[in-house]
Amino acid sequence: GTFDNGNEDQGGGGEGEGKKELRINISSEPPTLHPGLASDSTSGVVITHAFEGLTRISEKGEPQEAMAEKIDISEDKKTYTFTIRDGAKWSNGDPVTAHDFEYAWKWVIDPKNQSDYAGQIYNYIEGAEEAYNTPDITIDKMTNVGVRALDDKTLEVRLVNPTAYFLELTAFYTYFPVNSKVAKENPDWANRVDENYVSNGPFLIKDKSASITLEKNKDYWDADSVKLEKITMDMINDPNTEYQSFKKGELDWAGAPTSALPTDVIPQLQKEGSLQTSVIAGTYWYKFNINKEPFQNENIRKAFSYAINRKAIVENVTQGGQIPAMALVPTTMIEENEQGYFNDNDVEAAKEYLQKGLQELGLSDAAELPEIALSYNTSESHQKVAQAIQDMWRKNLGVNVTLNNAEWNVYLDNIDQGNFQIGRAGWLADFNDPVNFLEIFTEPKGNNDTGWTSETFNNLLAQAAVETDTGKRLEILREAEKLVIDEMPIAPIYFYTNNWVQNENLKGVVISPLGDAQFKWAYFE
Amino acid sequence: MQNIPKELFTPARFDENEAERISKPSLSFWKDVISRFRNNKLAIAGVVLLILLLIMAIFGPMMTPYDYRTTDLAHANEAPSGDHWFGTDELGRDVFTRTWEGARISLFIGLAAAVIDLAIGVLWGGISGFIGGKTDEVMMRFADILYGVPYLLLVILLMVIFEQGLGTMILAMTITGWINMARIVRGQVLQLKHQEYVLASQTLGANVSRIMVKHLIPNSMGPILVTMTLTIPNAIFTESFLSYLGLGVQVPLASWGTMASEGLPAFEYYPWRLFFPAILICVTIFAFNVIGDGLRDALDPRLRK
Amino acid sequence: MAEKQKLVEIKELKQYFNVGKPNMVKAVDGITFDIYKGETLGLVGESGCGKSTTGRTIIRLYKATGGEVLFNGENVHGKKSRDELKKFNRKMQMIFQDPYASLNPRMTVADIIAEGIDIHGLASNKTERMEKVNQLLETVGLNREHANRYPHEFSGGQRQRIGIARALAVDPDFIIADEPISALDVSIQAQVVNLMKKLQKEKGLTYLFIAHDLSMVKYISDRIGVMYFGKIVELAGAHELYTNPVHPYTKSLLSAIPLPDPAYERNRKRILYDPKDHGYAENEEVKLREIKQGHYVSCSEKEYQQYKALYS
Amino acid sequence: MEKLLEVKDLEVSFQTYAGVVKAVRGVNFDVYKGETLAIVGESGSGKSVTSQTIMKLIPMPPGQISNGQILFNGEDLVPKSNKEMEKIRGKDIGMIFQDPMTSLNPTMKVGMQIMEVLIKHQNMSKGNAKDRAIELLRLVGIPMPERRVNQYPHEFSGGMRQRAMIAIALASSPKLLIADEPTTALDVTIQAQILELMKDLQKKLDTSIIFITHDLGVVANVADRVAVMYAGKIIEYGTVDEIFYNPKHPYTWGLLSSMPSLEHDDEEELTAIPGSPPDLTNPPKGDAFAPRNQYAMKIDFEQEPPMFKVSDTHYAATWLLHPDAPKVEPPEAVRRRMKNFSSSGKGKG
Amino acid sequence: MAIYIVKRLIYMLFSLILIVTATFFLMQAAPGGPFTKEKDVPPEIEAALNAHYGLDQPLYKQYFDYLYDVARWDFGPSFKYKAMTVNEIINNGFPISLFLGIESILLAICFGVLLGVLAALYHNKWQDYTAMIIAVLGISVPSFILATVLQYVFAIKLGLFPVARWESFMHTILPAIALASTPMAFIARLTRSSMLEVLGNDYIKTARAKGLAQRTITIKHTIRNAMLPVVSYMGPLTAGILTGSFVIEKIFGIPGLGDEFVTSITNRDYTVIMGVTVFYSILLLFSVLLVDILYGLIDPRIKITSAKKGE
Ligand SMILES: Nc1ncnc2c1ncn2[C@@H]1O[C@H](COP(=O)(O)OP(=O)(O)OP(=O)(O)O)[C@@H](O)[C@H]1O
Ligand SMILES: Nc1ncnc2c1ncn2[C@@H]1O[C@H](COP(=O)(O)OP(=O)(O)OP(=O)(O)O)[C@@H](O)[C@H]1O
Ligand SMILES: [Mg+2]
Ligand SMILES: [Mg+2]
Repeated sequence: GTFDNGNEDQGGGGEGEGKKELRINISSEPPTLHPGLASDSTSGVVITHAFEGLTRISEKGEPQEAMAEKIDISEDKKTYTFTIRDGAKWSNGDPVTAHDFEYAWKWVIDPKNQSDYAGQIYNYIEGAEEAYNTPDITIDKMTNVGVRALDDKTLEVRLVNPTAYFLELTAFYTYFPVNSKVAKENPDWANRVDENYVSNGPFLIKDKSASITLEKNKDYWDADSVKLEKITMDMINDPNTEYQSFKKGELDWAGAPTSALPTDVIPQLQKEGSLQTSVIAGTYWYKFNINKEPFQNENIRKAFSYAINRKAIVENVTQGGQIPAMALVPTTMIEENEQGYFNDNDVEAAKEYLQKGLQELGLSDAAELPEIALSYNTSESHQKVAQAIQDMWRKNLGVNVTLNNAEWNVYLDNIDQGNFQIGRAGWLADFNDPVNFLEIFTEPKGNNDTGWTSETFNNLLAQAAVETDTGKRLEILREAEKLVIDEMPIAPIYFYTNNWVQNENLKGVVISPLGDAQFKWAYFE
Repeated sequence: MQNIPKELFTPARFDENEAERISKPSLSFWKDVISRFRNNKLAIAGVVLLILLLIMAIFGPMMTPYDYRTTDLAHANEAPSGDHWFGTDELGRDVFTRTWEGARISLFIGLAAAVIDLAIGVLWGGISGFIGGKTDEVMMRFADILYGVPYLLLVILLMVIFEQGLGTMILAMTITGWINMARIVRGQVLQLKHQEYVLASQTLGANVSRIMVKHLIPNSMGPILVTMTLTIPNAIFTESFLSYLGLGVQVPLASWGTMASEGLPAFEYYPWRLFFPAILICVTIFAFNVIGDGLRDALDPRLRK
Repeated sequence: MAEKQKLVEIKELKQYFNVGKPNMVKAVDGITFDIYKGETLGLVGESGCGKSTTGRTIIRLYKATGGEVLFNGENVHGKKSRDELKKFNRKMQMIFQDPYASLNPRMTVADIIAEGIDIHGLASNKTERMEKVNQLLETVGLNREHANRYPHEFSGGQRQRIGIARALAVDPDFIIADEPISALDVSIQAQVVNLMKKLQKEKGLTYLFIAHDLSMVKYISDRIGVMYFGKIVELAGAHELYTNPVHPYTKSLLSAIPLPDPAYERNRKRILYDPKDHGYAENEEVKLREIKQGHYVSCSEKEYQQYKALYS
Repeated sequence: MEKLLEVKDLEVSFQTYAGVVKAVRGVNFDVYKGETLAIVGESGSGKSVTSQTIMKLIPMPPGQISNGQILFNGEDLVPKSNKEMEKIRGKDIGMIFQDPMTSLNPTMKVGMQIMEVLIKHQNMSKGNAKDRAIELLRLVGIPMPERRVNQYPHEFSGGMRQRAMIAIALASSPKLLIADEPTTALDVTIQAQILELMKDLQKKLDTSIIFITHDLGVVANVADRVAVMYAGKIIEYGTVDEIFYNPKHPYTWGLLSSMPSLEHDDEEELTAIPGSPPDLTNPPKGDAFAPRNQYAMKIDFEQEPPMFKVSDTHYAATWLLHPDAPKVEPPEAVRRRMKNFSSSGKGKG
Repeated sequence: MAIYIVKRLIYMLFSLILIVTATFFLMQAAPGGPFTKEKDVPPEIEAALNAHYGLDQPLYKQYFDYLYDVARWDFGPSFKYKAMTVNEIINNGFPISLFLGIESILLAICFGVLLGVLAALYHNKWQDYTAMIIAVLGISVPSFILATVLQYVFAIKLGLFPVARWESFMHTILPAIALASTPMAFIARLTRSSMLEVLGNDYIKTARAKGLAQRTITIKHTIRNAMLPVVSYMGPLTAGILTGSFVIEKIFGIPGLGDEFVTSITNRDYTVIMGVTVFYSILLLFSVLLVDILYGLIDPRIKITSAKKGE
């Protein structure tokens, strides 16, 4: 999962009939163009178009065979055998082989290579975590790791647990292949865009300077589906400039996922009907520090959470079609969560809980509560939400909360140190499964800064991990979710949406449930 | 000429003391300055503007039934009207109330920063320039160094060390803000320290602080005033930057700087959110500039022969 | 004259600027003379010859490069402690050349005059301070009504008198007057000179009077020193110097003074001076020598003999 | 003799914060071809303003010529525009300013500052102008002019700078040279050199000179005629001998007696003029000098004295010359001078 | 002169070392590190990363290693942009910032001086007041607001210029104007006041007495002498503008060094922070020195070898 650090997700107009060139903005320089090193969405967008994994998320949002022509899954759902497609070629003409995948994955879990996303592989593949923790290990010595090229065309993968969403993972860039011949000869192959930068995706990176230029890969196995000849990715870091650029026709796309629309233009765009919105797998919430007064008290936490009018926030503050969240896991994963576990803006209940909580704390009035501060990292949208909620708490509960913002790193540091009472957080899924949201709360450390733990909750998650029946598994997970919402270590606010505007004639762009955009099938009418 | 009475040709009583009389009426320095200042229409306009601004900062927020923090999401981003004279902002708060509430902060910050920069800058530049030599070299190089260290880093560190609040913000603002003032004052002092009245004071046995306070500073007021009028807008916008980083004034409290910055992206649709704070900043700076010019002219000894 | 008491003794005083740099200036280059109690010693010479520097070095505005200054037998340049310095500052004062530049335009006359009183704590309270100021104002011929005015309201002569009052405030024994009248016009020059003479009589002051206007210098001084390029070339009684100038530079200087007498002016002949005319040999010792009692001339041994023969 | 310049009823005032300063209050004088007219007077009496008004160099605003005519070669300069004046300035009338330290542009080579005039008024080429500039520097007695043209003013001594100023003023051989206290800042030796130089050049070029100073010694040296100013008016004028040996105005008396002469007795007090000049924003009624005048009569506080004629060339504005006025004794120093006058018989009466 | 410059260079080296030191320790003291991520990085991975980049070494060692590298002009790899070295980042970003910087400095000087000169020549006339109002606007409207407004008016509404990016000269105009406005206003104020002072000087009267035309006087006699305070202001300004303005670069999508600098700080990209600081400080110190030398060229009286007057 990735925390959202404040880029608002929002989004159409424009001419350009029959155009073959797409111009988008990725906001900043991609930190890397190496699939094994990437750990951010900017690099991700470029790499997803320049490379291809065993699978690719299809127009329908599901993983689909890509480099793999055939996928066999064992009975226990722990062994996957992929057959590499004939005609899969690297841009230098080499065929893409199973060895390239084996090499690439092992390269990622080689601790020497400092891949931030090594966990994306070693959490799932047999023997990988051990290999990762072995000092001085090399790729050659990783014989116990559960990935093996049986021959040039066949890749066998053994997993630790049956992982329902593994084929989605193989569409993720950390699982992309690299040309092992080139990479072995030239370890820095990805540092520069030159003849050594070899890739296998629908587009090839031609130039990287003030912007990145990708051109259609003629040798791509599915080249017929690729209509665009060229994609230019600008690096404009200012949402407003991006939007203005779009209006002027200098861009075909503005907003999510690689940037954000300026909040203030969203209602206007909505009125015009050009705003594009899609719900994505992400939740925005406030976390309570249960080690700090007065939030050790569950009723106080509930009071604060119930007193929030989420609908008003979504409709008047964020305004991007977000969905009020009275649950933890986004609706893209659990549809029922549109209703949630409690009522939005339940001021009556909130007041009752407050009273109860105060009694438990031995206080008679809300004014006797200790000073309460709401912390958030610097961002315009967080600030607006915080102000609106602050005012709701004041009006509904009679509690005066001060606001406290800080620069991103300082904020993270404060949260890590438990230096907060209420803190803002947003969680965007990295894979499309409820576990991604629930596992946060297994330990009172790591990403769970609330300090909340529950044995029951942990048992439920353990059960779910080994459950192979999808329906049952979901039941267990929902039970765990309910537990979290009952004790309310966090107050969910809303589920994220992506908002953007795009050239009216642009069609065929695929937005995955996680919110990523793919232009492989895109074309201009 | 012919018919002049004879008695007029008798000697008048001559009094030496009378001759020493200065025929101009006695005006003290400040009275003189004030009368000179009062004749400067533009400067007076500046003072009037500033007083108006101050009055509005005090009473403005009381003139509406709204307060600066109560949100009214149903009436967000409304254009100026009889209900909301300056319109409403994105959370439906009254821009008029917030603008004058913000005036308190911005005017305070602007003045506080100017005054503190002035104090440090004058002290530093004055000592550096007056003592000269190695001291000067060391002090000026120190200023260069402070100027060279990335400001954002300094701010982040302050944010970690100190509690969030006005005090911290003013500290952050002045930590490098005084450098310009110091340079200017130093330049002035280098020129003034050879003036004979400074030498005279030295021969009387005056120490450095006396010379600074009595002679050098009062006579550097011109450039100091000009620099101060430039410090103020700087402070107003640095405040919004620092607040944004989390160092200063906390929302929902408003300031002109933050209101202008927040209104900026929306100015195409809701221009009033940018317009009112921005225009008031301009008016304030204009007022300070003309007052500064007027004061400088009024204080200029050369206009006073 | 010999029986007179020496108040200030200047010995081999040197003041170089920018020492060690290519643009070094030897503004004062080893001068020696005494100033007697109660006398006025005039110092004349062309612009830039080091007169002001001499005065300022004596009063310690500059740190001397070499030599010493004895005041009442004490070396003033050796003093270190604050208190000693302050005491010394009270005894020796200075009046400056420019009546416009030497008064802080932003202070009242009372504050200017009282500056020394404040620094040395000579008044115990406000009324005493004001009383002293008023007294000083009267001493210099101004009245108490002027106390609250600002320098710009005064004429040059009045300003110069304020400067004098400031110097007098600390009750000095010795005053260095650096061209106190050069910037004033004639009618006002007289005001200042008269006042200085009057004060000298009343308070027994000693003056070092620096100027380039020789007629006024002659009028006020008992003895006159003539400076040329950082050195004293001739030192004698005022009358003696005018009637018997010895050094060719002094002669040239005297011949250049224009007098307010058209008839005289029409016939005036100017004598030119060129230092090369001395024709000094490389190793000839040129120093101040007494050619007559109290009349010193900078000359070589050879010239000494000539001068002596001629003038005594 | 032919009149080169006639100044008639000139009045100049300045608008200031403190009020209107009437710096020049009705001044009349003439300058003849080839003569030197000296203007003397106290600081602030309007000498510089008068001279700068002739060139129309006073800042307007705040300055304003409220009345009068300035006839140069019979042509009135007052109504002339700035553009027209540019053709006269530097060409027909040259000017030397008081302070050589500040009157030269510190960032321009001295040669260039002279060449500018030549290029503007004589349409010379740069090369010619440079040669001429070198010649001019040599003319004013600056050694090694070839090298000096390329130096900056700060590399010149005070005397040399003043000579450079003179070179600029003389560059296009003006008919009238106005020298505003050209030697006040210089020491006597250099002053003497400059005065000799000016007289020398005047003889060669037959220039008329207006020489402003408050140093009577200098006046005695250079002037043919003298005008004495007080508080914005000429209060006495005459030939140099008349003014020095037969002064009539008490202010002139004061001026002359406040100078010590070399034979002056050192014990005797100098006769100073007490007090300070009047405030020109609000000139006193009657004779402006009256409050400082020990010979003042009641009428002095009532009415302004007209110009009384002493001789054809000598006029003075004092009620003492009125037939009804009591005879007064001038101060001792003046009486001594008068004695010289009559005894030496140099005066023309 | 040579001695003076050598002396100054030595001072500069000292200043530089102090700046580097201060920045180094400030940076280390700031919370977070280059590998602090939105999602908590597992401690093993963080340790491995730290070890790889030498961040596990004792601070003093890191410091001296760093100094050593700086001395060789090697700033190391960027922590965030894994494929790039800091030297590359500077080499890519600086020429762009330099171009924009020079353009806006020229704009600021030309228009600032022009306005200032007009204001002084027509002191207290409408020209003066107009210049004053422009200057006040320039001072009180910060560059980021002006940038957005310019963008809206000239790029969106009038379509005269491109909205953003760095492709042709047309792309540079709006950002240069936005960047130049405040310095221009300040230069105008400075020029006005020093022009007024210069115009009051005697040598201007001399020039008028020579019969020179007003234009000649202004160009040849006043402007140069009035430039000194402007030049002093140029020192820090040049360094600031040349290394790019964060806001302007951000708003106009310009890949310059200023944006890089600020981003590196928010990212805690240690090597980039240090590298850019070193680079920036050298520029700063050099421009301060250059200003002192320029003084001497503009005003022959100022001997830089003796006491430096008024910076
Ligand atoms: N602070 C200084 N630094 C360098 N040189 C100096 C300094 N002060 C004076 N000088 C030089 O020392 C020499 C003597 O100067 P001083 O002011 O004593 O002359 P002066 O005789 O008083 O001249 P004047 O009559 O013009 O006042 C001059 O050449 C001058 O340039
Ligand atoms: N620009 C001006 N603005 C206002 N008043 C002025 C201006 N120029 C001159 N004056 C006033 O005009 C009067 C005459 O001044 P002027 O300079 O002519 O005197 P001066 O006789 O030349 O004196 P000095 O001997 O000191 O040069 C003075 O009172 C002066 O203050
Ligand atoms: Mg001197
Ligand atoms: Mg004058």
